Amino acid sequence: MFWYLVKRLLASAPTLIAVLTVVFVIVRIIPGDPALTVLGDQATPAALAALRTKLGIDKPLHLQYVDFMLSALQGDLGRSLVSGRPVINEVTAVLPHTLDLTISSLLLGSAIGIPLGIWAALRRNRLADYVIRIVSLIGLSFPVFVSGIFLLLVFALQYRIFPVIGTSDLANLGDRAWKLVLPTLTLGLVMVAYITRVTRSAMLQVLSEDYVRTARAKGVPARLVITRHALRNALIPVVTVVGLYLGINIGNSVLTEIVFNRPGLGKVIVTALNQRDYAMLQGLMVIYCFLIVVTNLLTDLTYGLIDPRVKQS
Amino acid sequence: MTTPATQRASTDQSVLDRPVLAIDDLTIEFRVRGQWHAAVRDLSLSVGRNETLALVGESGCGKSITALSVMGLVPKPQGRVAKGRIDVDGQDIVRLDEARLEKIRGNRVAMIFQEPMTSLNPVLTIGFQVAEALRVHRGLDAAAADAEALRVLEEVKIPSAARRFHDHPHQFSGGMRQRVMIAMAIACKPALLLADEPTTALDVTIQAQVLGLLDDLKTAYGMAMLFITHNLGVVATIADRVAVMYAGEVVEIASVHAIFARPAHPYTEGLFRAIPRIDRSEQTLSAIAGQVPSIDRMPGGCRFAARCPLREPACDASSPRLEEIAPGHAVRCHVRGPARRVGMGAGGGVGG
Amino acid sequence: MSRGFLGRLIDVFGANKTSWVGLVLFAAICVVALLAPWIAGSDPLEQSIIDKLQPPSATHWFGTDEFGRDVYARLVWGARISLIVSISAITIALVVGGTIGLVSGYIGGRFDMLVMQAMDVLLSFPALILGLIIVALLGPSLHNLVIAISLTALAPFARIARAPTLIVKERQFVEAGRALGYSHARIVFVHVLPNILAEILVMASLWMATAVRVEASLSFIGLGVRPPTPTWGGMIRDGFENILDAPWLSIYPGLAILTLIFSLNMLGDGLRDATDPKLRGE
Amino acid sequence: MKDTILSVRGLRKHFTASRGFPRATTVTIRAVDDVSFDVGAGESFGIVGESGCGKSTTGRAILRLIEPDGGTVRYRGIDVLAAPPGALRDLRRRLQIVFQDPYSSLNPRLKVGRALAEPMRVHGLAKSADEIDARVRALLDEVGLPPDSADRFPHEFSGGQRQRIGIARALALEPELIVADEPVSALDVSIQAQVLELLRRLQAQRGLSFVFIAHDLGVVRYFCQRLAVMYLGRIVEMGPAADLFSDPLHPYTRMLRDASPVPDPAMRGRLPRIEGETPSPAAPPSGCHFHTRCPNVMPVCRERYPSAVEIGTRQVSCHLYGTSAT
Repeated sequence: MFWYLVKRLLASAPTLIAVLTVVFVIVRIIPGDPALTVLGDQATPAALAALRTKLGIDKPLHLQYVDFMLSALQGDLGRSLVSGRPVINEVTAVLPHTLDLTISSLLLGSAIGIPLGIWAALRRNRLADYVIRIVSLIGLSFPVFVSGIFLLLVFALQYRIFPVIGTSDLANLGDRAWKLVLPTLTLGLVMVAYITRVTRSAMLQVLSEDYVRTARAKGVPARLVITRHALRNALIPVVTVVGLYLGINIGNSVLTEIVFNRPGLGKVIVTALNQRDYAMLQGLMVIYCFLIVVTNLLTDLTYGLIDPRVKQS
Repeated sequence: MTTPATQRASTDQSVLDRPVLAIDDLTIEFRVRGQWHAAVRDLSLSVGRNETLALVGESGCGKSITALSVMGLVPKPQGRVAKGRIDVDGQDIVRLDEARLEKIRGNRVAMIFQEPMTSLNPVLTIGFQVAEALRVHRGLDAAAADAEALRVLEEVKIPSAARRFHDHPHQFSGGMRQRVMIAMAIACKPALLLADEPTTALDVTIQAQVLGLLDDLKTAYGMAMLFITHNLGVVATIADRVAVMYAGEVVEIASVHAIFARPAHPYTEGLFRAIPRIDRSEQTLSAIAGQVPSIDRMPGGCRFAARCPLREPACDASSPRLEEIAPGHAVRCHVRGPARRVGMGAGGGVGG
Repeated sequence: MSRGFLGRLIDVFGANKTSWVGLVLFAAICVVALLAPWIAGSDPLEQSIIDKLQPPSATHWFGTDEFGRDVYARLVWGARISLIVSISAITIALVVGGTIGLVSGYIGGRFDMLVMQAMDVLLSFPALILGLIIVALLGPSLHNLVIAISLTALAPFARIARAPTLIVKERQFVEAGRALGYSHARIVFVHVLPNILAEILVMASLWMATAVRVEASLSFIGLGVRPPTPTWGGMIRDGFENILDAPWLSIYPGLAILTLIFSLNMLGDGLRDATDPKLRGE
Repeated sequence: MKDTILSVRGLRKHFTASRGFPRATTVTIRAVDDVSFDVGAGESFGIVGESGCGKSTTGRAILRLIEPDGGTVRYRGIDVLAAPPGALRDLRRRLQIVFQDPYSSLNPRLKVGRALAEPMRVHGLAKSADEIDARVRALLDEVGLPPDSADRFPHEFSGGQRQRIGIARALALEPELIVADEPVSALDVSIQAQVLELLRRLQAQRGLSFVFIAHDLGVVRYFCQRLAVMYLGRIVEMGPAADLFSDPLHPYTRMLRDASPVPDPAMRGRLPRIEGETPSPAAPPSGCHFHTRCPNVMPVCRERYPSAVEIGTRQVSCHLYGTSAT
């Protein structure tokens, strides 16, 4: 298991380097001269030159690339052009909010989606199955900003159960949890729908496997056949797919944060876009990709825990 | 090894004489495009203690589903047992509910499947999978079940079983996996073992090992064994009696010696003539022309008539019944049945 | 189970009610978009300050926005943008990504490993974030939206095409083709492609749903086609600012997006169930 | 033997795979290791062995469907392995293959008629559409399928009929030698006999040569005049089929024969008690690969691989037949 972990880490290193390169290309080369973008047309040549030197973009491109890679690999993501504070500080200030949201929605999705998916599979082609399938398909069809607005309209504006604004005090756990409810529902809805569907089809697949028949032929009670023999095998594809979906979830959190006016990575990236803070953008891109790489790693690890075949290969 | 059979044998002589498995007039149906069609029709057979009955036939003839029905595992909702009885130890399992069936499966009746590669659960250790049957049926605690499972794994000759007890299936070869399957099946010392093409996926030298093992175990436990196969060589090697199936029906049933020496049904005869043999040179094969009719297009009369060299008008008119032509030898044929047997003379020998 | 492609498609629809409902809904939205000039009733860009923020009524079925523009007319015209962007983006992604996956999977070996590693790099960016950055840097226009969205769907399509290619490649008729002296191009495009096409098309309808969502999301953030052109996401963005006074401004376009995505999901889902022998069950 | 048309010398195919972490070990699987044999004109040459012995790889390497790593394959004097693309195309016309799995060997999207016409078109064997049509019809007739089969898709046929279609496709190019890779092992007994009869008839009518790969000894006994027995990538014994089975020289050939069940209950009671399983081709035992399971094992067997010895019409690689037997 340990060596498996090390191997996985090493294997993701080239991806990370390639990702950083792409970020460099997208953010530094495509937009043209960032100094001009930041200071505007009226800026004096001297001011422009000064900013270029400050940003290190007066150097040749390949040196810029080396600088960028070296500092990025050391965890130095540069400083915001607007606030002048290190990007990493800006990010760590809001990261807990984003993590709260993605993790709580993942938990919600698994807690409801997996049992629902199993139930649908066991009731295949009966009423419960059809209802679950249609409802989950509708859930999957909601763009999060639409479901967020609908939830807001109903629970915050019509019935005033939950606050409209999601800004919370990180130190006050009760407040933090309370403000999290609607955003979590928003993101979690998609997650529930998604996990339900994947679990259902994985379960159907596994229930038709020979080894499930073997278990039944052994006289294992039906309940144990499902929990012990089928579920663990069904979780293998579920974990893979959930891991993939976490990436989409991170993207979706941007929209949720806008709708509920919550602080978080999403708000920071939109602000940076509006302010043309390209240093900030670059740093955020790196952070996002890093999060995805970590997610993939976690997925693989979970995979290794469930499936004995992974460790030995 | 003590003989486990003696431990559970009742002193009542009538129970000893009673067949372990008695199938009577069994019909199993499947739904094809909204219509129920019989995949197995009017099937009757029995297997006694310490006896191996080979159920022979080509793919789709209904032999596997017959075995599954004995386990109460006919897939629902597309399949159903439409009529008939399946008595195991004198208890009709067709009328048992799922909870009662679970108590019998893997306990009094066990089954081995064709595909050792997919029939074991990939995420559980082989030790656990063998011990599970003992925990479920014998109520043993984990330690006792593991100890017993290890003993059974050694009995089926898994090399260094103790060391490999906690290995997963993917670490085993096909032959070894089939041994694990056998261990699982015999763990609770079943009265009846159903073996569904257990050696078809294996290489021929491994097949010989597994056949030898099954035969030894059958004798040691006094089990009744229903051995399903399409390989007549295997039948000749392991069976005491043989039932030949064609298109869902038993067309001939006899002792292994009788059926190889004097096959009566034209289909049985055809099968023998179609096998190329390793011990013959300059053979001429004669193939059976045509193919098996599909389940939703079964003819009204004899199901083999369209391919039969002996076809007569009567064959298309009505279905023949399975009737005895000699003690213990029955055939389902208008031409070769008992009514016409008188004028037939010596009867057909083995091909060529 | 395999006849002419069209015949199979008809079979699939015949057997699957879900895909029918999806197809009908989707076709209806397409018709609405096509007939926009005739059925919109009024000019979606015509402002009328007196009529601003009116609730739904007989004259303005879905009410009016803060400039007094008719929400119904804007919804009808907005369907065009959603459809144009998603259809063109998915077509590009399907053709380019599909070819990459097909060829890479067929060639295999080191080449395949490299290509797929490149695709993994693309997949390491959250789709929405990637779209966000590209549109932000290139500037929000119809073109750039299509480019951004097709880029986010490129890698998934390459993977979708590659997986069945790897399976089909191992089937013996491909080897038979080589034994018969066929060229690789013939084997790939005449023998492999038709066998994976169904799977790619099924995924295309599911990914179109994603494309619609991404387009709407970008418009909602303010990076869609520039105003005053009506887009559903943009309408929700405007409506969101007036959510206390005029909730209908967000509700109707929200429902419109939901319907379009739902129809595509139904279509794709039904098709997938019908083409996947494992789920069909015997 | 009649004039040799196919001559295989020292054929070798090794697959490599890297495994393990942190110390990756490169595993070499010697799928085919130094295999040599000849096939005469109009002859059926059988290759038998258990799964993983390299028989299928050998068949594919002859046709260069898998590129071998070493050795030579000569077909009527032409070096197959060195043939440039143009010459290879011409060779592909003359050397064909029939596959095991009748379900995966036909393109499900192609009507049977098109599947048969395509090779003729690609090789320019027929001038007009009418001529192609006529030839397709003749081929279908030759393999015993009705003429209207041309307008149907493969899924409308049973396994045995599909195998006939596969044979017709191989015949479309008028080949001289066919590699038949387990052509009947996926078929039911009664259908298997039909296909075997068909292959025999075709061989007689067209004077075809066969390299016939199978695991069922009864089938090769019926179909082949000479055969080679393979074990872990090497030929252990080769010779006329009748002699090989009546008096096997190599202990493995004997084990294989004794393990093959004969459909005759009178012969039972001699189920051999075979020890051990076939070792992995990735780690074949030292010396003679068979020594771990051999009842006649001697110390020398663990040391080195025996060289091939000619005994009459036969050739065997076993230390039992060392210097003394020649």
